[in-house]
Amino acid sequence: MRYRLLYFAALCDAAGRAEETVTSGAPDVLALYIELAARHGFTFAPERLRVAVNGAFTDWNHHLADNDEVVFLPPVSGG
Amino acid sequence: MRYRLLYFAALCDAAGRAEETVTSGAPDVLALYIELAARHGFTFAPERLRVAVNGAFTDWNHHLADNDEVVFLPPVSGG
Amino acid sequence: MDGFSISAAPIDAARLQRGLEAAGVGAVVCFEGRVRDHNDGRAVHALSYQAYVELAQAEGQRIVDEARSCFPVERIVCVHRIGDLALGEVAVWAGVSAGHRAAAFDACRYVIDQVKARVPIWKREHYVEGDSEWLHP
Amino acid sequence: MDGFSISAAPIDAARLQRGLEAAGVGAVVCFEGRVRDHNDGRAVHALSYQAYVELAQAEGQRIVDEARSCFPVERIVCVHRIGDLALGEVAVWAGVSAGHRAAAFDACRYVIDQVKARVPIWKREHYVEGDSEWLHP
Repeated sequence: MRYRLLYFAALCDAAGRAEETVTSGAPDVLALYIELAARHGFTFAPERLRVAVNGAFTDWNHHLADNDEVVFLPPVSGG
Repeated sequence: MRYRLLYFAALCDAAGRAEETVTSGAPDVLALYIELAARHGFTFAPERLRVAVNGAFTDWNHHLADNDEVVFLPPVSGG
Repeated sequence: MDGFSISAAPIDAARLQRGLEAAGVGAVVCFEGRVRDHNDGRAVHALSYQAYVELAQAEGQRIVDEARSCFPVERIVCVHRIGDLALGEVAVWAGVSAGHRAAAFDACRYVIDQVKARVPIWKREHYVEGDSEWLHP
Repeated sequence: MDGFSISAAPIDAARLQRGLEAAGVGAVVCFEGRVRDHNDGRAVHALSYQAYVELAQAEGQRIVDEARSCFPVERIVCVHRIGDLALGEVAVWAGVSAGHRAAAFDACRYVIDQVKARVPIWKREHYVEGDSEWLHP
Protein backbone atom coordinates (compact mmCIF):
# COMPACT_ATOMS: atom_id res chain seq x y z
CA MET A 1 0.00 0.00 0.00
CA ARG A 2 1.07 3.58 -0.46
CA TYR A 3 1.18 5.95 2.49
CA ARG A 4 1.79 9.67 2.57
CA LEU A 5 4.08 10.76 5.42
CA LEU A 6 4.57 14.27 6.84
CA TYR A 7 7.52 14.97 9.13
CA PHE A 8 7.88 17.77 11.65
CA ALA A 9 10.62 19.19 13.86
CA ALA A 10 13.29 16.64 14.88
CA LEU A 11 11.69 13.92 12.75
CA CYS A 12 11.88 16.23 9.74
CA ASP A 13 15.56 16.82 10.43
CA ALA A 14 16.23 13.09 10.86
CA ALA A 15 14.33 12.10 7.70
CA GLY A 16 15.93 14.93 5.75
CA ARG A 17 12.56 15.75 4.24
CA ALA A 18 9.19 17.24 5.24
CA GLU A 19 7.13 14.63 3.39
CA GLU A 20 7.38 11.47 1.35
CA THR A 21 5.22 8.77 -0.14
CA VAL A 22 6.23 5.20 0.76
CA THR A 23 5.13 1.79 -0.38
CA SER A 24 4.88 -0.52 2.59
CA GLY A 25 3.24 -3.71 3.77
CA ALA A 26 2.90 -2.32 7.32
CA PRO A 27 -0.70 -2.98 8.34
CA ASP A 28 -0.89 -0.48 11.19
CA VAL A 29 0.67 2.73 12.48
CA LEU A 30 3.10 1.04 14.85
CA ALA A 31 4.48 -1.30 12.19
CA LEU A 32 4.91 1.62 9.82
CA TYR A 33 6.76 3.66 12.46
CA ILE A 34 9.15 0.81 13.20
CA GLU A 35 9.90 0.45 9.50
CA LEU A 36 10.49 4.18 8.99
CA ALA A 37 12.44 4.59 12.24
CA ALA A 38 14.91 1.98 10.96
CA ARG A 39 15.14 3.66 7.55
CA HIS A 40 15.60 7.23 8.81
CA GLY A 41 17.23 6.65 12.18
CA PHE A 42 14.36 8.00 14.28
CA THR A 43 15.30 7.66 17.93
CA PHE A 44 11.97 8.48 19.60
CA ALA A 45 10.37 5.53 21.36
CA PRO A 46 6.75 5.25 20.19
CA GLU A 47 5.44 6.16 23.65
CA ARG A 48 7.00 9.63 23.30
CA LEU A 49 5.12 10.27 20.05
CA ARG A 50 1.50 10.79 19.15
CA VAL A 51 0.18 9.78 15.78
CA ALA A 52 -2.35 11.26 13.39
CA VAL A 53 -3.96 9.64 10.35
CA ASN A 54 -5.71 11.81 7.78
CA GLY A 55 -5.53 14.87 10.01
CA ALA A 56 -6.94 13.36 13.22
CA PHE A 57 -5.21 11.96 16.30
CA THR A 58 -5.45 8.20 16.53
CA ASP A 59 -3.64 5.34 18.27
CA TRP A 60 -0.77 3.05 17.41
CA ASN A 61 -2.90 0.06 16.44
CA HIS A 62 -4.88 2.12 13.90
CA HIS A 63 -5.25 -0.09 10.82
CA LEU A 64 -3.99 1.70 7.73
CA ALA A 65 -5.68 2.01 4.33
CA ASP A 66 -4.15 2.76 0.93
CA ASN A 67 -3.27 6.47 0.47
CA ASP A 68 -3.62 7.30 4.17
CA GLU A 69 -1.74 10.39 5.34
CA VAL A 70 0.25 9.43 8.44
CA VAL A 71 2.04 11.80 10.80
CA PHE A 72 4.20 10.90 13.79
CA LEU A 73 4.13 13.83 16.18
CA PRO A 74 7.16 14.50 18.38
CA PRO A 75 6.53 16.04 21.83
CA VAL A 76 5.13 19.51 21.22
CA SER A 77 6.75 22.74 22.37
CA GLY A 78 4.43 25.53 21.34
CA GLY A 79 3.86 28.62 23.42
CA MET B 1 -10.30 65.78 72.84
CA ARG B 2 -10.71 66.81 69.21
CA TYR B 3 -10.84 64.19 66.50
CA ARG B 4 -10.87 64.65 62.77
CA LEU B 5 -13.33 62.31 61.00
CA LEU B 6 -13.46 61.38 57.31
CA TYR B 7 -16.57 59.67 55.93
CA PHE B 8 -16.84 57.57 52.79
CA ALA B 9 -19.60 55.99 50.73
CA ALA B 10 -22.75 55.14 52.73
CA LEU B 11 -21.32 56.68 55.91
CA CYS B 12 -20.73 59.92 54.01
CA ASP B 13 -24.35 59.87 52.82
CA ALA B 14 -25.63 59.16 56.33
CA ALA B 15 -23.51 61.83 57.99
CA GLY B 16 -24.33 64.32 55.24
CA ARG B 17 -20.68 65.36 55.11
CA ALA B 18 -17.30 64.03 53.98
CA GLU B 19 -15.42 65.23 57.05
CA GLU B 20 -15.87 66.90 60.38
CA THR B 21 -13.99 67.74 63.54
CA VAL B 22 -15.64 66.61 66.76
CA THR B 23 -14.93 67.19 70.41
CA SER B 24 -15.48 63.98 72.34
CA GLY B 25 -14.50 62.21 75.50
CA ALA B 26 -14.47 58.84 73.75
CA PRO B 27 -11.18 57.19 74.76
CA ASP B 28 -11.01 54.62 71.94
CA VAL B 29 -12.23 53.98 68.44
CA LEU B 30 -15.20 51.84 69.42
CA ALA B 31 -16.54 54.41 71.89
CA LEU B 32 -16.17 57.12 69.28
CA TYR B 33 -18.05 55.03 66.68
CA ILE B 34 -20.91 54.37 69.06
CA GLU B 35 -21.18 58.09 69.80
CA LEU B 36 -21.12 59.09 66.12
CA ALA B 37 -23.43 56.26 65.02
CA ALA B 38 -26.05 57.63 67.42
CA ARG B 39 -25.56 61.19 66.21
CA HIS B 40 -25.62 60.40 62.46
CA GLY B 41 -27.78 57.29 62.34
CA PHE B 42 -25.04 54.93 61.15
CA THR B 43 -26.53 51.43 60.86
CA PHE B 44 -23.38 49.38 60.28
CA ALA B 45 -22.52 47.08 63.16
CA PRO B 46 -18.87 47.62 64.09
CA GLU B 47 -17.92 44.11 62.92
CA ARG B 48 -18.85 45.09 59.36
CA LEU B 49 -16.47 48.04 59.41
CA ARG B 50 -12.73 48.43 59.50
CA VAL B 51 -11.11 51.42 61.13
CA ALA B 52 -8.08 53.54 60.34
CA VAL B 53 -6.33 56.09 62.54
CA ASN B 54 -3.91 58.58 61.01
CA GLY B 55 -3.94 56.73 57.68
CA ALA B 56 -3.23 53.20 58.94
CA PHE B 57 -5.57 50.30 59.67
CA THR B 58 -5.97 49.61 63.35
CA ASP B 59 -8.40 47.87 65.68
CA TRP B 60 -11.44 48.92 67.67
CA ASN B 61 -9.68 49.21 70.99
CA HIS B 62 -7.10 51.61 69.59
CA HIS B 63 -6.62 54.35 72.20
CA LEU B 64 -7.15 57.78 70.69
CA ALA B 65 -5.02 60.89 71.07
CA ASP B 66 -5.90 64.53 70.57
CA ASN B 67 -6.13 65.54 66.89
CA ASP B 68 -6.17 61.93 65.60
CA GLU B 69 -7.69 61.44 62.15
CA VAL B 70 -10.22 58.61 62.43
CA VAL B 71 -11.94 56.82 59.55
CA PHE B 72 -14.61 54.13 59.77
CA LEU B 73 -14.41 52.08 56.56
CA PRO B 74 -17.58 50.48 55.20
CA PRO B 75 -17.19 47.16 53.34
CA VAL B 76 -15.19 47.93 50.20
CA SER B 77 -16.44 47.43 46.66
CA GLY B 78 -13.60 48.37 44.34
CA GLY B 79 -12.85 46.55 41.10
CA MET C 1 8.54 49.76 37.87
CA ASP C 2 6.24 47.96 40.26
CA GLY C 3 3.43 49.94 41.63
CA PHE C 4 -0.14 50.56 42.61
CA SER C 5 -1.86 53.84 41.89
CA ILE C 6 -5.22 55.55 42.00
CA SER C 7 -6.21 57.47 38.88
CA ALA C 8 -8.87 60.09 38.33
CA ALA C 9 -8.11 59.99 34.58
CA PRO C 10 -9.05 57.16 32.20
CA ILE C 11 -6.74 54.16 32.37
CA ASP C 12 -4.40 53.83 29.39
CA ALA C 13 -3.91 50.05 29.33
CA ALA C 14 -1.48 50.10 26.40
CA ARG C 15 0.83 52.51 28.20
CA LEU C 16 0.62 50.52 31.44
CA GLN C 17 1.42 47.32 29.59
CA ARG C 18 4.57 48.87 28.14
CA GLY C 19 5.66 49.43 31.73
CA LEU C 20 5.83 45.64 32.17
CA GLU C 21 8.70 45.26 29.68
CA ALA C 22 11.91 43.85 31.11
CA ALA C 23 14.69 41.53 30.03
CA GLY C 24 13.75 37.91 30.66
CA VAL C 25 10.00 38.37 30.26
CA GLY C 26 8.42 35.28 28.73
CA ALA C 27 4.85 35.78 29.93
CA VAL C 28 2.56 38.75 30.44
CA VAL C 29 -0.90 38.47 32.05
CA CYS C 30 -3.22 41.47 32.13
CA PHE C 31 -6.59 41.88 33.80
CA GLU C 32 -9.15 44.58 33.01
CA GLY C 33 -12.23 45.11 35.14
CA ARG C 34 -14.88 47.05 33.24
CA VAL C 35 -18.13 48.79 34.09
CA ARG C 36 -20.91 46.35 33.26
CA ASP C 37 -24.35 47.25 32.01
CA HIS C 38 -26.04 45.02 34.59
CA ASN C 39 -25.49 44.06 38.19
CA ASP C 40 -27.75 41.93 40.36
CA GLY C 41 -30.43 42.11 37.71
CA ARG C 42 -30.57 45.90 37.55
CA ALA C 43 -29.62 47.93 34.46
CA VAL C 44 -26.63 50.15 35.27
CA HIS C 45 -25.85 53.22 33.20
CA ALA C 46 -22.82 54.58 35.06
CA LEU C 47 -20.66 54.06 38.13
CA SER C 48 -18.68 56.26 40.42
CA TYR C 49 -15.79 55.15 42.60
CA GLN C 50 -14.66 56.90 45.75
CA ALA C 51 -11.40 56.11 47.55
CA TYR C 52 -9.78 56.95 50.84
CA VAL C 53 -6.84 57.86 48.68
CA GLU C 54 -3.92 57.87 51.12
CA LEU C 55 -4.82 54.52 52.66
CA ALA C 56 -5.90 53.01 49.31
CA GLN C 57 -2.51 53.92 47.87
CA ALA C 58 -0.65 52.43 50.82
CA GLU C 59 -2.75 49.24 50.94
CA GLY C 60 -2.57 48.74 47.16
CA GLN C 61 1.19 49.10 47.23
CA ARG C 62 1.37 46.64 50.11
CA ILE C 63 -0.56 44.11 48.00
CA VAL C 64 1.79 44.60 45.05
CA ASP C 65 4.77 44.15 47.38
CA GLU C 66 3.22 40.96 48.80
CA ALA C 67 2.75 39.58 45.28
CA ARG C 68 6.38 40.36 44.45
CA SER C 69 7.56 38.49 47.52
CA CYS C 70 5.30 35.48 46.82
CA PHE C 71 5.82 34.94 43.09
CA PRO C 72 8.89 35.03 40.78
CA VAL C 73 7.82 37.94 38.59
CA GLU C 74 9.50 40.77 36.72
CA ARG C 75 7.01 43.68 37.00
CA ILE C 76 3.63 44.26 38.66
CA VAL C 77 1.42 47.25 37.89
CA CYS C 78 -2.09 47.94 39.15
CA VAL C 79 -4.23 51.06 38.70
CA HIS C 80 -7.73 51.72 40.07
CA ARG C 81 -9.95 54.46 38.67
CA ILE C 82 -11.92 56.87 40.84
CA GLY C 83 -14.62 59.35 39.90
CA ASP C 84 -17.39 58.91 37.36
CA LEU C 85 -17.15 56.09 34.80
CA ALA C 86 -19.29 55.32 31.78
CA LEU C 87 -20.33 51.85 30.67
CA GLY C 88 -17.43 49.85 29.28
CA GLU C 89 -14.72 51.99 30.90
CA VAL C 90 -11.89 50.22 32.69
CA ALA C 91 -12.33 50.50 36.46
CA VAL C 92 -9.26 48.52 37.45
CA TRP C 93 -6.26 47.21 35.53
CA ALA C 94 -3.57 44.81 36.72
CA GLY C 95 -0.64 43.52 34.69
CA VAL C 96 2.23 41.20 35.56
CA SER C 97 5.26 40.14 33.56
CA ALA C 98 7.36 37.13 34.48
CA GLY C 99 9.74 34.58 33.09
CA HIS C 100 7.04 31.92 33.08
CA ARG C 101 3.28 31.96 32.85
CA ALA C 102 2.31 30.29 36.14
CA ALA C 103 3.83 33.12 38.19
CA ALA C 104 2.31 35.77 35.92
CA PHE C 105 -1.19 34.28 36.28
CA ASP C 106 -0.87 33.68 40.02
CA ALA C 107 0.49 37.15 40.79
CA CYS C 108 -2.08 38.94 38.62
CA ARG C 109 -4.92 37.08 40.25
CA TYR C 110 -3.52 37.65 43.73
CA VAL C 111 -3.29 41.38 43.12
CA ILE C 112 -6.81 41.82 41.78
CA ASP C 113 -8.39 39.52 44.39
CA GLN C 114 -6.67 41.33 47.24
CA VAL C 115 -7.34 44.79 45.83
CA LYS C 116 -11.03 44.02 45.66
CA ALA C 117 -11.05 42.62 49.19
CA ARG C 118 -8.84 45.11 51.01
CA VAL C 119 -8.32 48.46 49.31
CA PRO C 120 -10.64 51.21 50.63
CA ILE C 121 -12.48 52.02 47.40
CA TRP C 122 -16.26 52.10 47.07
CA LYS C 123 -18.51 51.78 44.07
CA ARG C 124 -21.76 53.65 43.60
CA GLU C 125 -24.02 52.24 40.90
CA HIS C 126 -26.29 54.60 38.99
CA TYR C 127 -29.32 52.75 37.65
CA VAL C 128 -31.25 53.37 34.48
CA GLU C 129 -34.31 54.12 36.64
CA GLY C 130 -32.48 57.16 38.09
CA ASP C 131 -31.62 55.99 41.58
CA SER C 132 -28.18 55.00 42.80
CA GLU C 133 -26.61 53.16 45.68
CA TRP C 134 -23.28 52.47 47.33
CA LEU C 135 -22.29 48.81 47.23
CA HIS C 136 -21.16 47.42 50.57
CA PRO C 137 -20.97 43.68 50.10
CA MET D 1 -16.15 35.52 17.85
CA ASP D 2 -14.48 32.60 19.61
CA GLY D 3 -11.61 31.03 17.85
CA PHE D 4 -8.16 29.59 17.58
CA SER D 5 -5.87 30.39 14.72
CA ILE D 6 -2.32 29.95 13.47
CA SER D 7 -0.64 33.08 12.15
CA ALA D 8 2.45 33.50 10.00
CA ALA D 9 2.20 37.28 10.50
CA PRO D 10 3.02 39.16 13.72
CA ILE D 11 0.25 39.02 16.34
CA ASP D 12 -1.69 42.26 16.74
CA ALA D 13 -2.74 42.01 20.37
CA ALA D 14 -4.72 45.25 20.38
CA ARG D 15 -6.82 44.10 17.46
CA LEU D 16 -7.39 40.67 19.02
CA GLN D 17 -8.43 42.26 22.30
CA ARG D 18 -11.05 44.36 20.54
CA GLY D 19 -12.53 41.05 19.36
CA LEU D 20 -13.35 40.24 22.99
CA GLU D 21 -15.87 43.07 23.30
CA ALA D 22 -19.43 42.01 24.07
CA ALA D 23 -22.35 43.24 26.12
CA GLY D 24 -22.08 42.07 29.70
CA VAL D 25 -18.29 41.93 29.81
CA GLY D 26 -17.01 42.85 33.27
CA ALA D 27 -13.62 41.16 33.11
CA VAL D 28 -10.97 40.65 30.46
CA VAL D 29 -7.86 38.51 30.98
CA CYS D 30 -5.13 38.40 28.34
CA PHE D 31 -1.99 36.28 28.17
CA GLU D 32 1.03 36.94 25.98
CA GLY D 33 3.85 34.43 25.60
CA ARG D 34 7.00 36.10 24.32
CA VAL D 35 10.32 34.96 22.94
CA ARG D 36 12.79 35.07 25.83
CA ASP D 37 16.47 35.86 25.58
CA HIS D 38 17.42 32.81 27.63
CA ASN D 39 16.23 29.26 28.04
CA ASP D 40 17.80 26.55 30.16
CA GLY D 41 20.83 28.75 30.70
CA ARG D 42 21.57 29.31 27.02
CA ALA D 43 21.37 32.70 25.30
CA VAL D 44 18.70 32.61 22.60
CA HIS D 45 18.71 35.11 19.74
CA ALA D 46 15.69 33.91 17.78
CA LEU D 47 13.05 31.17 17.57
CA SER D 48 11.15 29.48 14.84
CA TYR D 49 7.86 27.67 15.25
CA GLN D 50 6.59 24.95 12.96
CA ALA D 51 3.03 23.60 13.04
CA TYR D 52 1.14 20.70 11.54
CA VAL D 53 -1.29 23.40 10.55
CA GLU D 54 -4.49 21.45 9.80
CA LEU D 55 -4.33 19.44 13.02
CA ALA D 56 -3.07 22.38 15.10
CA GLN D 57 -6.03 24.45 13.94
CA ALA D 58 -8.50 21.66 14.74
CA GLU D 59 -6.98 20.86 18.14
CA GLY D 60 -6.68 24.53 19.10
CA GLN D 61 -10.31 25.11 18.23
CA ARG D 62 -11.28 22.02 20.26
CA ILE D 63 -9.50 23.53 23.28
CA VAL D 64 -11.32 26.83 22.86
CA ASP D 65 -14.62 24.94 22.60
CA GLU D 66 -13.80 22.97 25.74
CA ALA D 67 -13.06 26.20 27.63
CA ARG D 68 -16.36 27.66 26.47
CA SER D 69 -18.26 24.62 27.74
CA CYS D 70 -16.43 24.62 31.11
CA PHE D 71 -16.50 28.32 32.05
CA PRO D 72 -19.16 31.07 31.86
CA VAL D 73 -17.37 33.37 29.42
CA GLU D 74 -18.30 35.78 26.66
CA ARG D 75 -15.45 35.46 24.13
CA ILE D 76 -12.29 33.36 23.78
CA VAL D 77 -9.57 34.10 21.25
CA CYS D 78 -6.19 32.40 20.90
CA VAL D 79 -3.55 32.84 18.20
CA HIS D 80 -0.22 31.06 17.84
CA ARG D 81 2.59 32.37 15.64
CA ILE D 82 4.57 30.19 13.27
CA GLY D 83 7.73 30.97 11.32
CA ASP D 84 10.74 32.99 12.45
CA LEU D 85 10.41 35.23 15.53
CA ALA D 86 12.81 37.77 16.98
CA LEU D 87 13.44 38.33 20.70
CA GLY D 88 10.46 39.91 22.43
CA GLU D 89 7.92 38.99 19.75
CA VAL D 90 4.63 37.47 20.86
CA ALA D 91 4.60 33.72 20.16
CA VAL D 92 1.13 33.01 21.54
CA TRP D 93 -1.73 35.22 22.69
CA ALA D 94 -4.89 34.20 24.51
CA GLY D 95 -7.69 36.51 25.63
CA VAL D 96 -10.97 35.83 27.41
CA SER D 97 -13.83 38.16 28.30
CA ALA D 98 -16.48 37.24 30.84
CA GLY D 99 -19.02 38.69 33.21
CA HIS D 100 -16.78 37.97 36.19
CA ARG D 101 -13.06 37.64 36.69
CA ALA D 102 -12.83 34.07 38.01
CA ALA D 103 -14.15 32.61 34.76
CA ALA D 104 -11.94 34.89 32.67
CA PHE D 105 -8.80 33.83 34.57
CA ASP D 106 -9.72 30.15 34.61
CA ALA D 107 -10.62 29.98 30.92
CA CYS D 108 -7.53 31.92 29.81
CA ARG D 109 -5.25 29.68 31.80
CA TYR D 110 -7.02 26.54 30.59
CA VAL D 111 -6.57 27.58 26.99
CA ILE D 112 -2.87 28.40 27.21
CA ASP D 113 -2.05 25.34 29.33
CA GLN D 114 -3.87 23.01 26.94
CA VAL D 115 -2.47 24.67 23.82
CA LYS D 116 1.05 24.18 25.12
CA ALA D 117 0.36 20.56 26.01
CA ARG D 118 -1.64 19.39 23.03
CA VAL D 119 -1.41 21.51 19.89
CA PRO D 120 1.11 20.17 17.33
CA ILE D 121 3.47 23.13 17.21
CA TRP D 122 7.22 22.86 17.71
CA LYS D 123 9.80 25.42 18.73
CA ARG D 124 13.33 25.59 17.39
CA GLU D 125 15.68 27.74 19.44
CA HIS D 126 18.54 29.51 17.69
CA TYR D 127 21.39 30.15 20.11
CA VAL D 128 23.83 33.03 20.18
CA GLU D 129 26.65 30.51 19.56
CA GLY D 130 25.13 29.72 16.15
CA ASP D 131 23.62 26.28 16.71
CA SER D 132 19.93 25.53 17.06
CA GLU D 133 17.70 22.72 18.27
CA TRP D 134 14.11 21.57 18.31
CA LEU D 135 12.59 21.42 21.76
CA HIS D 136 10.82 18.15 22.51
CA PRO D 137 10.12 18.24 26.24
